[in-house]
Formats: sequence, C-alpha cells, structure tokens
Amino acid sequence: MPPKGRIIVSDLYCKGCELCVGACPQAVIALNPERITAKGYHPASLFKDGCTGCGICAIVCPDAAITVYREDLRARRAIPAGA
Amino acid sequence: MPPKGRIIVSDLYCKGCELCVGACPQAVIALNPERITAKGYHPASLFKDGCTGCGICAIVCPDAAITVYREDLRARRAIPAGA
Amino acid sequence: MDTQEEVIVYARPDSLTKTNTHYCPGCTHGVAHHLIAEVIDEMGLRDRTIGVASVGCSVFAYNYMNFDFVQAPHGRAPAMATGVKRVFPDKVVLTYQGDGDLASIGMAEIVHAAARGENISVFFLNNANYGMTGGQMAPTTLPGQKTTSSPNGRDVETQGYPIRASELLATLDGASYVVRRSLHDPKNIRLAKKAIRTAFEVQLRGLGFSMVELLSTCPTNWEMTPQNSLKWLEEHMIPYYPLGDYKVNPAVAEIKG
Amino acid sequence: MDTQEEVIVYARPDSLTKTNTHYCPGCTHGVAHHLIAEVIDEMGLRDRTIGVASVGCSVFAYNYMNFDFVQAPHGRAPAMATGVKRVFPDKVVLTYQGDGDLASIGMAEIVHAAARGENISVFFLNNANYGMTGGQMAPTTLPGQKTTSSPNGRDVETQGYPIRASELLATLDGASYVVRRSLHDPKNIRLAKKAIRTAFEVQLRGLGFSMVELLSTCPTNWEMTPQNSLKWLEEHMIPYYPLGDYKVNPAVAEIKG
Amino acid sequence: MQTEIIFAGFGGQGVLFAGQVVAYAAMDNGLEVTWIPSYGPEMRGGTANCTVIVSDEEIGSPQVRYPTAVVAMNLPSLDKYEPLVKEGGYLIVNSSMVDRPVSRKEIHSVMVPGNEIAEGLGDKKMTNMVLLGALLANVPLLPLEAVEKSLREHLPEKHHRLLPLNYQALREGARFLAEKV
Amino acid sequence: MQTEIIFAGFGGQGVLFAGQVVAYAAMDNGLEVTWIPSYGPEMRGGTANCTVIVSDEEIGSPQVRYPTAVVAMNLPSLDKYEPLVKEGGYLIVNSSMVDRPVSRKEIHSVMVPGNEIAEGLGDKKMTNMVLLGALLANVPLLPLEAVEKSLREHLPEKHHRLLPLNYQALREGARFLAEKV
Amino acid sequence: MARELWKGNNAIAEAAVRAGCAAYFGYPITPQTELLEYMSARMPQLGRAFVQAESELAAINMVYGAACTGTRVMSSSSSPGVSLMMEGVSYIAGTEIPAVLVDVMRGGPGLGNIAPAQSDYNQIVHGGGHGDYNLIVLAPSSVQESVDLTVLAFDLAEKYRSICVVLLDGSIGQMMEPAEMPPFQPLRTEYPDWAVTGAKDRERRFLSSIYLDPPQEEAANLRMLRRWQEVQANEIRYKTYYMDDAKFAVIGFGSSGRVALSAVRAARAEGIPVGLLRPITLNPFPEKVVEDLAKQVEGILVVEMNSGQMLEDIRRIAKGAAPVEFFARLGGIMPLPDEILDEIHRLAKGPLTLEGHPRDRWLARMGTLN
Amino acid sequence: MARELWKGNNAIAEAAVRAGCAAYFGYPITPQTELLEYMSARMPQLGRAFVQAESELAAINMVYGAACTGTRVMSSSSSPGVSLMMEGVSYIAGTEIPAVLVDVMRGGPGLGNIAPAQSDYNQIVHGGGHGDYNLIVLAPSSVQESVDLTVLAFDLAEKYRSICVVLLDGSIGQMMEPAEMPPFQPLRTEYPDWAVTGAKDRERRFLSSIYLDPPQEEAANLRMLRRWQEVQANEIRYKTYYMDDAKFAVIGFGSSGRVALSAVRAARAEGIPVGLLRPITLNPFPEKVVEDLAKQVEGILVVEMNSGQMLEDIRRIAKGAAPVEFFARLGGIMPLPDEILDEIHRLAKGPLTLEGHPRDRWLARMGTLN
Ligand SMILES: Cc1ncc(C[n+]2csc(CCOP(=O)(O)OP(=O)(O)O)c2C)c(N)n1
Ligand SMILES: Cc1ncc(C[n+]2csc(CCOP(=O)(O)OP(=O)(O)O)c2C)c(N)n1
Ligand code: SF4
Ligand code: SF4
Ligand code: SF4
Ligand code: SF4
Ligand code: SF4
Ligand code: SF4
Ligand SMILES: [Mg+2]
Ligand SMILES: [Mg+2]
Repeated sequence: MPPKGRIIVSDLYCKGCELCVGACPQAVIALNPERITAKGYHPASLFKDGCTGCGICAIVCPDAAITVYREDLRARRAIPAGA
Repeated sequence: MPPKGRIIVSDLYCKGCELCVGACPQAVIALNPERITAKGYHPASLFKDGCTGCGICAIVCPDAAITVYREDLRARRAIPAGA
Repeated sequence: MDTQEEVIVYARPDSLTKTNTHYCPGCTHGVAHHLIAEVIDEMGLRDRTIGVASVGCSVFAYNYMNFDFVQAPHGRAPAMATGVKRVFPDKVVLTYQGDGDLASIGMAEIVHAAARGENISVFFLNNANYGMTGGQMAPTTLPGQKTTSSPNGRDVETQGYPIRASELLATLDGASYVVRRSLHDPKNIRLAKKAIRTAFEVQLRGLGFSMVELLSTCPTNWEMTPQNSLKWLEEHMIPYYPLGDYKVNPAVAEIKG
Repeated sequence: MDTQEEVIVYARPDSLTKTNTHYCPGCTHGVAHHLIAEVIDEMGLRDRTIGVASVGCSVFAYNYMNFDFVQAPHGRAPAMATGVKRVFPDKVVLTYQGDGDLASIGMAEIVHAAARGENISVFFLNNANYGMTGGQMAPTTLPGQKTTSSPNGRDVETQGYPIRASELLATLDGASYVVRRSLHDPKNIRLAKKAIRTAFEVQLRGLGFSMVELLSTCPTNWEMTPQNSLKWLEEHMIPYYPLGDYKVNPAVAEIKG
Repeated sequence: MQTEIIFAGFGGQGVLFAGQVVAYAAMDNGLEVTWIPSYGPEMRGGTANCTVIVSDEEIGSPQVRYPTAVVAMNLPSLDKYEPLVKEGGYLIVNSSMVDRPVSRKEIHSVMVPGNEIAEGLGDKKMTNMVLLGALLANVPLLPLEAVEKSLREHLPEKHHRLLPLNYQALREGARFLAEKV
Repeated sequence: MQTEIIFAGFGGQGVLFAGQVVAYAAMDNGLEVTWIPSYGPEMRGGTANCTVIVSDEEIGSPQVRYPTAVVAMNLPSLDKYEPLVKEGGYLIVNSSMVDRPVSRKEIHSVMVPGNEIAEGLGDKKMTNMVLLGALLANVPLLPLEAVEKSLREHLPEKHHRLLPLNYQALREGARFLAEKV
Repeated sequence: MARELWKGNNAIAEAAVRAGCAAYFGYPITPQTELLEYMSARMPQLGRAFVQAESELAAINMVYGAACTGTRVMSSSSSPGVSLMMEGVSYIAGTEIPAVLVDVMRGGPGLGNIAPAQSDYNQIVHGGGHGDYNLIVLAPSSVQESVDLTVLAFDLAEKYRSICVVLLDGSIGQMMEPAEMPPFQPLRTEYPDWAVTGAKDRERRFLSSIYLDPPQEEAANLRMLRRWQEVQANEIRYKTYYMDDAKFAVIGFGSSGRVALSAVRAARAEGIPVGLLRPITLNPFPEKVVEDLAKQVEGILVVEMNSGQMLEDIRRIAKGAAPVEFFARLGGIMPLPDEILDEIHRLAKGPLTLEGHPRDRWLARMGTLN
Repeated sequence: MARELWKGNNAIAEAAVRAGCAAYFGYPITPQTELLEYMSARMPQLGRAFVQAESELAAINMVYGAACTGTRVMSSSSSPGVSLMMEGVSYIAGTEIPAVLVDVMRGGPGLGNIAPAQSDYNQIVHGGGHGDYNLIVLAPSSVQESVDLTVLAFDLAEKYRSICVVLLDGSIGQMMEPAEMPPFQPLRTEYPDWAVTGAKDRERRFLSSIYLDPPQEEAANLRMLRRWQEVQANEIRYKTYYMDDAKFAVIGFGSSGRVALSAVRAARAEGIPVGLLRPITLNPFPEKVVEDLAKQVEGILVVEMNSGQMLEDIRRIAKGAAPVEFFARLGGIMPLPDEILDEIHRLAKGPLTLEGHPRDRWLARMGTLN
C-alpha cells in the first residue's frame, strides 16, 4: 500500500499555472474553480484522495506554493498489521 | 645549376630587422654597415653571389622592402647548353 | 491523519522570501529560484551568499531570494560578481542571468569571467527570447522561431544562428564546471538541482568558474499555456541545446563521484 | 644580367601604399600586411575592398593598405564591419585586429559577428600582449609570461587563463572558416597566405564569417631581437595555440579542394 | 473644447483598445486627439489604463489630473478615479466587477453590468465595447455611428467578422443613461 | 628664480634620464622642480624630449616656449630648439651628432663631442651624462657634487656599479665651457 | 497623405523609412522597443538592412560603419542603452560623418524605471562622450513633430556631417496621435565624396577620428567648431505661444513644453499674461530668443522632467535679466497641468528674486510633497 | 614622510594604496597606463585585489560590485575608456555607493590622440551618463595635489556615498614632481550598515538602482539632490593667487590653471593687476567665489584645454557682472605661458564687451593661428 500524503497550497503564492496538475502522478490535483486568490487566480488543491506525498508537485511548482506531507512510515510500522 | 637571382632592397622601407638575413637559404644577405637609411637603419643587401631568386627573403620581410628577380629560365633554355 | 505521524516532504525553503513573485504563472524562472534556494538551505550557505541579479525578468530576484543581493547592469553581472568575490573570497557569489543578458549584451563579461577562472557560480536561464521586454529575439532564439523582432521567424541568413553558450564557454581553460540542464519535468528538475549543488561545491573548493545553464520556459511570450511550454521546450529546445556536461574538470569529477 | 631575361619573383604589392610603416623593425604585423595586400592584388579585389582597422599597433593600417578603410573603436571592428557590409553586401569587407582588441575588449562583437554568420573576413593578429600601449598582459598572454601588468609572470590563479579565440569561435554555427596560422617562418607564412585567400573566397561566395588567426611577434615588448622573437613564438606560442583548421564548413572545404 | 477620458481596468479587459476606438473616431471626425497608455514591464495581471483627450485645437498635456470622464472596468479603478472625475463629469462603471455604488453626487454616474451583457452576447471580450457604448451615449463627444464607422475602417480586415458583435455591444451599452446631476 | 631646461634627442639617447637626474638633485637641494616628458605611442626611432623646471617657488607651467637652457643631443633637436633658447640662455650641443655650428650669437653655446667622449670612457650610453656635465658646468643651477650625490641616492642599488662611470662622464662633460656672450 | 493614428515609436520608424534610411541597428529597451520591432518587419520587407545588435555598444558601431558609406542610417535606444553608446558617439562625431540617433528617455539614473523622463538632457546636449563635439538635438513634443523632426534629422545630419539626435521621452514614444507621414524618398544611389565605397577609379579614402599629432587634432577641432557656428546661425528652431504681450514666460521642451501649454492656456483664461517658449532645437539652443524674452518678461518659469538641466542653460543665457523659477517632477513622473498652473500663480503673484538658486527653492517646496 | 620624485600616475596609485584602497580594476590606456601597471605590482604584494579587466566597461562594473561591499575601491582610465563607463557610473550613482575614479584626459573626440586635454569636463562635471546625478569632481594641478586629492576622494566618496572623480590631464599623469605621500591607512575591517556582506545575523540587504515605481524613483532623486546640497555647502575647494587687489582675473583648472599662474606672475611683474582663481572642486563648483570675483574685477579670462566647457559655467555664474573672455588650445596642445600673457595684455588693454560670445571671439582670433 502506497504511503498516504497530502499537500497544502498557499494562496499567497499559487498562480494557478496547473504545472502541478499536469505533473502529479496520481492525478489528484486540480485548480479550485470556487476559490480566487487575492491576485485573482484559482488556486490548486487536492480534489480527491490518493496523494502519496511523493513531492513531485512541489518540485515542479514555480512558486514554491506547495507544502507536502506524508505519513511517517515508521509510525505506520508501529501500528498492528491490518489496522 | 640553380637559377641566378638578385634582390633589390628599398631604402625607403627597410628597417634592418635582419629577418631576411636569417631566412635566406643561401646566406647571401647581410645588413650593410656602411649605409644608413633616412630612418637611421642599416639596410639589408646581398653581400655575396649565390642568390637563387627563391623569394624567401621577400616573403619574410615585414616591410615588403625587397624586390626579387630571377633569370628567366625560358631564356636560359634558349641559350645553348654549356654557354 | 494525525500530524504527529507525518513528515514534511517539501516545504518552501528559508532562502526564499515570503513574497509572491512577479513572474507569469507557470514561468520556470520560479523553479530555478526554488532550486537555488533549496541547495543554499541544504548546504547552509544562506548567511554567506551574495547574489548578483541581472536585467531581465529576473531583475527582482533580490526580492525573492532571502540573502544579500546586488543588481547588475544588463549583461554585466559576471563583472560585478568579480568585484564582490575579489573583495570577499570567502563568500559564495552567484549570478542569475537570462539568455539575452548573458549571451547577447554580456558575452564579453561571461567569457572573461570564465577565462579568468573567476570563482563564482553562474545560473543561466535560457528561455530562447527576451522575456522582460516583451519577447524579442535572443541569441538563443531557434532558427525559424517567431518573436516580436523576428516576425517572420528567425532568418539565419540575416539574423544569424543561435549561440550555445555552454559549448562556447567549455572551450576555456578557466571554466571548471559547465553543464546544461532543463526545467521541463520532475526528473530533469532533480538533475538541475544536483548540478546547482555541484556548482556551489566547485566554488566552495575554490575550483573556479562554474555555470549551470537551465532551459526554461516563457509561456507569456511564447504564447502558450505553461504546460504546452514545457512540451515545446522539450521538443524544440533540447534538440538544439543538448543536455549534458560540457566541462567537468577532473577535480570537479571527484566531487561528483 | 640583362633584365630582358629576368622575371620578377616578388615585388611590393599594389595594395600596399608607398609608405614606411611605424611598426618596429622585424614586427610581423608587416608580414600580415603584405600577405593581405598580395592576396587582394592577386584576386583583383582592391577596388571593392573596405578595410576596418582596429585600435592597437595596427591602428594606422589604413595608411599602409592601398584601399578604402575605416577605423573602429577598440574592439568594435566586427560591429563596424557589419555596418559596412550590410550596406554594401557586394564589397569585400575585412577587419584587422590585435589580440587585445579582438579577444579582450571586443569579445562580444567578434562572437556575435561569427554567430550571425556575418559575411566578413577577420584577420586576427595574436602577439600575446598589448603592443601599442607598451606590452601589458593580453587575454592571450601565456601562463607565466611577464608583461608590464603581470610583472611576476601571468599568475593563472588571479589573472586567469589564455583564451584560444579560434577554438572558441569554432563552436558557433555561423562561423564558416576559422583557422590558426603563424608568421614565424617562410613555410608557415605561405600557409598563412593560403588561408587568407580562402577567407576571401569564403566571403566572395557568401558563405559567411571567416577568420584567420595569425600568431605574430612583438620584438619590442617581448624585449627580444626580431629573430629570437620568431623562435620564441615557435617554441612557446605554438604549443599553446596549435596551428590548424578549427572550423571549415563543408561548402568551404570544396573551395579548398 | 476639450474632453478627457480615462479608461481603466485589469490588463486583458481591453481598456487600451476601447480608448483607441475613440481616438480613431475623433481623428476621422477632424478632431485632435491623444491616446496615452500606462505602460509597464511585461507582466501579467497588472492594471492598465489609458487617457484619451479629444479637442478642437492643438492638445497640450496628454494627461490630466481631473478628467471629464472615466470608464472604470473594475473596483481598483473605481476607487482610484472616482475622486478625480471633474465636477459635472462622467463616471461609467462596470458594475459586474464592482460591489459598491458611486458615492459622489456632483458627477454623472452610471452602473453598467458589462460582463453580464457581454456574456449575454456570447463573448466576454465585448465588455469594453459595452462600456464604451455607455460612455458615448452619455458624454457629448461623438455619435455612436461615427465610432462604428471608424471601427469598420480601422479594424484589420481579418477581424471584420467581429464587427456586428462590436456594434451590438456598443448599442447594448448605449442604453444605459446616467442620472442627471 | 626659475630655470627651464629642455633635453632633446632620439629615443634611446637617455634624454629623459638626464632630465630626471637634474630633477632629483633639485629636489634633494630643497628646490621645486618639474620634469615633463613628451610621450607617445610605443614606437621606435622617434624623438624624445623632456622639460625640467627648477625654481625656488611653486612652479606654474611645466612647459615654456623659451627655455633657459637646451641640451640638444642630435641635429633635429638643435634645429628645433636653437631658435627658442631664451636670450642670454644656454645651448649645449652634442656635436657628435650634429654637422653644423650654432648660429645664434646672443646665447651661450657649447659644442660637446658627447658620443666620442662616452665611447672613450667605454660606454656610448654615457653620452647623456657627458652633456649633463657640460650643462651643469655652464648653467648656474646646482653644483656637480650635488648631482652626483643624488645619483648615488636615487639610482637603484643594482646599478650602483655604474656610478663611477657616470661621475667620470659628468666631469668629462663639465670641462666644456661656453663662450661668454 | 491622410492623417493616421500612430504610436510615437512606430511613427518615427516609418518616418525614417520614408526619409530613406537604408540601415537600422538597435537593441530592445523599453520604452523604445516598438521602434526596433517595427523596423524588424519593415526594413527586410523593403530589402533594407536591419540588425538587432548584440548590444547598444555594438549597434552604435554598426551605425558608425554604415554611416561611413555615406548612406542614411540610424539607431534608437533609451537612457541606459544610450549611455553605452557614448564612446561610439564621440568617434562618429570625431569622424565628422552623419548619423541619426533616437533617444526615448526614461527614468534614471541607473536601471531606474521605464516611465517618461527628460533627465538625459545634459548627456545629449552637453556631450556625454569624451572630447569636444556637438550633436544637433531635436526635441519633438508630439507624434507629428516626431515624424517631421525625424526627417529633418536625416537632412541636418547630412548637411553638417553630424550626428543628429531626436530626443523625446517615453510618453511620446508610447502615445498615439494622428499624424501625416512624409512622402517616400527613394534610397540614395550616389554617395558623397568623402564616403568609403571601395576605391574604384579613384584614390583610396579612409575615415577615422585619429589625429595623433596635436596640431592636426586642434585643426580638426576648430573645423568642427566653425561648422557648428554655421549650425547655430541656420538651424535654430522653437515655438512660442502667447508670448506677444506676455509678462511671464514658461519654458519647457518636449512633453514638459506641451504640458505647460495646457497650464498656460488655463492661466490665460484666468487673465494672467503668460506665454510659453518651447525650444525645438536643444542644440543649437535658441539663445537669442531666450535672451530677448528675458528682457521682455518679469519672470521665467522653467519646467522640466529632470532636476534642472536646461534650467542652467536658461540661467546662463538670461544673465540675470529676469528672475528664473523652476518646477519639475522626477523619476518618471510627468507633471500635470494643474501643478504647473500653481507654479504660474506663484510666479504671477511674486515677489521674485534674482538671488539664490531656483533649484534650491523648488527642492524646498518639494519637501512638502514627498 | 620625505618628499620623493613621483610620476603623477604612479603617485596617484601609491596614494590610493595608502588611503586603504582594497581593490583596483582597470584597463590599459595611454596616458593612464602607468597607474594600472603600478597597481599590478603593488596590490598583489599587499594581498589586495587587482584585476586587469577585459574592458573599461567590465572594470567599472567590477568596481560597482566591489563598492557594494562597502570597501574602498577604484578604477582609472582615460577619455575613450571613461566613455565606456558611463552606464556603470550612472548605476553606481543611482545605487548611492562610494567609488573613486581617476580620469587622465587625452585629446578627442573619438580615438583622438594621447596628448593632454581637458575636453571631458562636461562629461564628468555635467553628467555623461543618463539620469540625474552628480559626481564629486576634484581637479589637481600638480603631483602633490594629485596625491592629496586622491586620498580626499576616498574620504568624500564614503562620506557622501558618491562617486568621486579625480580629473586630470595627461601631462599631470606623465609629469614628475616631488611629492610627500600620506600615511599608510590600514584596510577596513568593518563595513558600513548598507553594505552587502552576507546576511549573517541580520536581515538581508540588497543594493540596486531600480525604482520601478516613479514616486519611489522621485524620492530617490530628491534624496540625492538634498545630499548634493550638503556637498555644495561643505566641500567647495579652490585656490586663488594675487586676487586681493586684482582688477582682472584668470580662471583655469588643473594644468590650465598652473600654466596661467606663470602668465599671471609675468603680468604682475609688468604691473598688471591680475589674479588667478583655480577651482579645485569642479563639482561642486566654487560658484560663490566666481560670483564675488565677477563683481570685483573688470574682466575675466577663462583658460581651458577644451573649447570652453567650464567657460559656460563661468558665464552662467558671472551673470553679466563682468565681461568674460576666453582662450584655449585644443586637441592635446597645452597652452604656453606666453600665449596666456598675450591674452592678459588684451584683457588689460580692453575694450571689453558683455555682448557676443567669448568663444566666437576666440575662434576668430584662432583663425589667424591655424
Ligand atoms: C543597456 C540595456 N539595454 C537594454 C535593456 C532592456 N532590457 C531589459 S531586460 C532585457 C532582455 C532580457 O532578456 P533575458 O536576459 O533573456 O531575460 P528574460 O527576461 O528572458 O528572463 C532587455 C533588452 C536594459 N535594461 N539595459
Ligand atoms: C576604449 C579604449 N581602451 C583602451 C585603449 C588603449 N589601447 C590602445 S591599443 C590597446 C591594446 C592593443 O593591443 P592589441 O589589440 O593586442 O594590438 P597590438 O598593439 O598588440 O597589435 C589599448 C588597450 C583605447 N584606445 N580605447
Ligand atoms: S504549480 Fe504551484 S503555482 Fe502552479 S497551480 Fe500548482 S500550486 Fe499553483
Ligand atoms: S505529493 Fe505527489 S501525489 Fe501528492 S499531490 Fe503532489 S504530486 Fe500528487
Ligand atoms: S627583412 Fe626587410 S626590413 Fe628586415 S632587414 Fe631584410 S629587407 Fe630590411
Ligand atoms: S631570393 Fe632567396 S637566395 Fe636570393 S637573397 Fe632572397 S632568400 Fe636569399
Ligand atoms: S515574460 Fe516570460 S520569462 Fe518573463 S516572467 Fe513571464 S513567462 Fe517568465
Ligand atoms: S610594439 Fe610590438 S606589435 Fe607594436 S609595432 Fe612594435 S613590435 Fe610590433
Ligand atoms: Mg530570456
Ligand atoms: Mg597584441
């Protein structure tokens, strides 16, 4: 089972360029048409589950707008199998 | 028998640099210590026989000061052998 | 998920300021910025790095990178960096230059900085045009490429051929590390970051001039979406500007190994 | 011997004026001058050639070459030649530049003239120092060579490495013919003359940028006799600046064949 | 007689073009005219504005502090220029992009839902023409027909298929009349 | 009191150095002094000259049209400067390089066979010192001893082996006295 | 030819084309770039030479080379780029050959910004390059005048073998106004007798700025100065407005002048007897006009978009005949008519003084602004 | 320290070393080259930075970079080389950082020649680069003064965060005179609070000349102008000779000034009541002194080695209070005392006029010379 991850996209930096959208191997990012940043962009966000915390979106983001988290695998190992 | 040649060194141009002296395969050029050009140089000149008109001195002369003549070999051919 | 059980895989590096850049959405100038900032963070160089910004879209780099900066006249960043580095040999000095800046007006300065083996690191953003002034032809513009000053496509007969700066600088004995990388996909971005790190290593070890050329996009002036720009870069620029190591001094090779 | 029976093997070319040059005795600038003049005579180009003199000992080249001339600011001869050539594409345009002029201050202009494939012929006299101003270090000064501005010998650590201009320019697609020759002995002088001819052929056929680098002496500032200077050139310069053809476009190769 | 108009909005809202249309029409009608843009480095998302001055004599300054009329395509433009409209002057507001009314009472003002109308016509890019129509209907400057004629004459041939849509947008906008002061 | 001296000759004849020797001696003796060369592009075989002015107050112009004294090391220098020597001034001529006498009568002149004397001392390069000796013997400026002292003090150590020869040359030259005007 | 709406930069380019400009060399820089871009399309269309140079330094030297052929050539740039041309400008001046240079000024010093400014007046009018030389300097204040002066620039450059600079600020370059284009002149096919064209059936020629022998250089300098006296005698141009009965005068060139016109009109409407002088040739400067005007009026207001560069020339020429006051906005800000009107009010109200420096007074007033 | 015989160029170099110059960047050019050559030996000896740059353009930008560190830096060049520095000079001025530049002027324009001249006065004093800025300009007339002013240049540059130029002509650079060297100052080890030194334990700093927003640029311009007012108030330097009872005044700077001194002495010997003003700071210019002097005397003679560049400043300041006459030699020729004495005779004899232009009268007189 792939590790679980999540991203937080900063409204301050995101310009809605969609490079993260195109790069995400899990295809779980999209621009959020509902929201508008102060600069007038629709920011990116996770629109479904499946983020693995691989960090690829952050690497390609020109605005270093994304913080990527991943579950701590050592923590997972501590949890009994099947949990 | 090598062809016969001669050179004329122009006093206007010669600066007595001795490059022709060093380059002449027949070693027949030297600076003339007796003469001084208007610019104050001892000009180069033939100091003995043996010039073949090979033109090498003219090639190396930085001041294009040398005119090289060589006997016309066609003319020589016209002259009876042994003459 | 409990944050106790999370690790941070990526966070904005400290060497970037908390400022939104003026770069167009999707412009890979931003990628180069964060890579440099990450490496400086990782190597712990922030408090002894001095950057030299150039004239081009990255003119305001000093607003975005969180360390000391100066800003050079168009093309003269390598000369200015020389001035800084000669006074402070122990600081880490970098220039950040566009292709118009480095390969057009600044050709003499970059060649001579390299020839002198000036111990600086140059980051050279090649986006095949003059972004800042609205997309004119650069020395790096591809044959046939339309720009606002090559409206019928660059005509090599009258407008000449593109300059491959890395290949050119690699001919100089003073250049220790000269490579070309690209910013068009995650894999290449990772390789670019490695090269940036190597460039700083070269400088820290006093091995002389290092330059990382980075192929970059200009969605605005190319009149493409950011995504299509990456594609265009890959399909058109890389064939003309092959990625690779153009000069790696033996001493540098040891670092890498 | 009767002159009737003589042939003239060598006479001063018409394309030299009847003026004594200001060059020092034995300086091979003069050799380059007469070779160029000879080729122009032989090719019948005198009345459509325009020369561009540079700043250096050859600044007065226009007094010695018997055709039209202009005189460029230090390093800018290729730009000036571009201006002339673009107005008169049918004239033969040449620049005559020293190593300080071409490889130091004029680096940007020569690189870009080559990159543009500017259809001009450049004659580049490399004498490993700044002759005109009294023998300072040039970009071409050899490591360890003493000059008035490298009084302890060129220290590559602080003063950098020599630039090999031919190798550098050969990396450019716009350059069609880039070769290095030497003026230190009759054989090499003959080869130099051939290269000069080829350069003009390249221009006449519209094949683009051509440059002949000529290793040359500076007896005065090297503080040697003219003869010893030739030797020094051969023994010290040629190993660093190997003679040879650095760029010969296929189309040019045909001319030569 | 001199009339000064400032067109202001986001880059991309066509404010520079709207100003040029007025300039062409003024020229075609024998008037003196100046069109001057704010210009900046090639950056996206900035604001754009231009000043158009129409006069029957040689025009002095191409810029004024207190214009006769302002077309404000968005909120920042309204905020910036509302205080500057000359007393008795005109303020044409794109109400689609603005969430407040005009507060000054000694100027003629009119709220035009430009985006909605343009979208109604099927092309959001026509917003500028809608606002221009409203401007022309209110400010005694040039008849709408003159502007249409100039559009036809100066729009490059390849864009002529867009003419009818432009006319329609102008006319839709022209229906909005300001309250009398 | 101000004395102006021009040293003139071919490049390589040491005229600049001769002038510097005077300049050092003047300085060492508490006087004001200027030494100014003609300077040119690095070319061989040209002419060289320098002007030395010695004074007991701040010196104005470092050059004068009519100098107190001229040391002419060759014919062109004689031709150029003979007419310019101040009335009652001094003209020291290297007669080895000159094939004519001095024609002006209202100046003190002296012909010194500098080359011959120097060659006699075994070093042609001493010609300038011979002429300098003659200058000092004629022009009331500085005692020969003062000049010798300055030479010793300012000549770089590595050249000190040449000092005796220099002294000898100065003294040989000093034997030549001009006719009184 | 009918009036068309032209952007200043484009209009200048087209005017140059019509004036027979055979070769253009330039480098992009805001707010001049449209001129280069226009040429990049137009010149090749006509089979003429266009080169986007590697730098302004290269561009001016391409101009230098092309100008040596005796044909009509030009370059254009903006402030920092023009600074890079100073050596080349000095060489061209010293070689006494014609060339046209368009300078679309922006805010400085240094990289500054791209907004309109007039802070390169001294650089262009009083010699930014080394050595003694004069450039003919024309300062348009509208698009039509930019067109007309561009054509004139080629004519004057040729007539006096001089560089002629069309000096404007970014606002004129970026502005659109109706303008009528001049007729289309064919390209030159004959070349002047000093031009370097290949020594066919004539003695060789050379063009240079070297005079190693100082007396020869002095002679060249004097020749240029005497030619300049002719320029001064023949080529002064300016425009006055409402000066006949004026008791006060505003002096401003280019954009400052046209902004001042609005203010002068407003003042006249209030009954203030003020007029305007707008110098068009900044070099040669309309000295006589200023001298006479200084005798006519009770006070002069100089308006510039710099810290008072022309001001010093006015002060020199006015010789204290009338008090001079100064107003400027700097750094890319264009003054607005109402600001100048305020200054005219101040002028009319008095008291005025001949003492002190008008710049100091203005600086003190600006203190309250910033 | 005892007097030693120094060549001007070398003396300036050694003075800079002693003033704590930590980095030198230059390019060879006659008649300045000895300065660079001296530095090439001396600086490495002391472990300081010396770079022979690829051009003057690069040199000034190396200076720019080094100056940003807050240490003492300099470059030197001569006329054509200085023209190549104009962009960099404008940037440094706009960034408000200190730097020292030595300009050893030669004959121009263009390549000209290598003989002494003063024809770059306008370029240096009135701004050869783009944008509004002022350089502090010091004009020595002897080797000792060159030494003293070089040290002062570093101090003033630092005090006012300005470029300070030591402006001399080739003759002073090439001349030898006795001079006393200043004491040896140690290199700086602390850096000013604006300097870019690496953001260790403090906020990051940046230095630039960009103010994209015109109001910010205007504020920067005004700040620089106000700083300049301080320079004007504090730093004016000049020297007068025999002015107390003078009825006529000669004004000349640098070499012209010292040549004039000889002529003035000769005139005094003849009983002509003439004095001399030798401005030492050319910017700020000793305006008050000239103003007062114009009120004192019956006639002023300006002597320069250019076509009358400072002359225009004198005319501006004199405001017609006294007639001004002019004499110059150009193109690398130094005037001789007897020529200036002739001019003083002319001045004393009169009649003098306030009409016309002194340059025109001089040009007419020169007609008979050439
Ligand atoms: C001397 C000078 N010339 C021209 C300019 C105008 N200019 C500003 S940025 C630029 C081009 C920048 O292009 P590049 O270096 O490729 O950077 P990019 O914007 O593409 O990242 C130019 C020509 C200038 N500022 N200074
Ligand atoms: C802008 C400028 N900088 C410097 C100089 C001074 N200068 C004249 S010739 C020269 C060097 C010439 O050297 P090189 O090109 O090698 O020619 P060479 O004399 O050795 O043949 C220099 C630096 C100048 N004339 N102009
Ligand atoms: S790549 Fe970055 S800036 Fe672009 S959409 Fe994604 S988060 Fe936003
Ligand atoms: S971390 Fe990986 S999987 Fe998660 S959103 Fe980013 S790219 Fe997609
Ligand atoms: S090579 Fe030429 S210049 Fe030299 S000595 Fe021989 S002839 Fe004379
Ligand atoms: S022609 Fe040949 S043989 Fe004769 S002198 Fe010259 S080099 Fe010697
Ligand atoms: S113009 Fe191009 S290079 Fe500049 S920020 Fe925009 S996309 Fe990037
Ligand atoms: S200085 Fe050197 S390069 Fe110049 S002429 Fe003399 S020998 Fe030749
Ligand atoms: Mg680019
Ligand atoms: Mg050389």
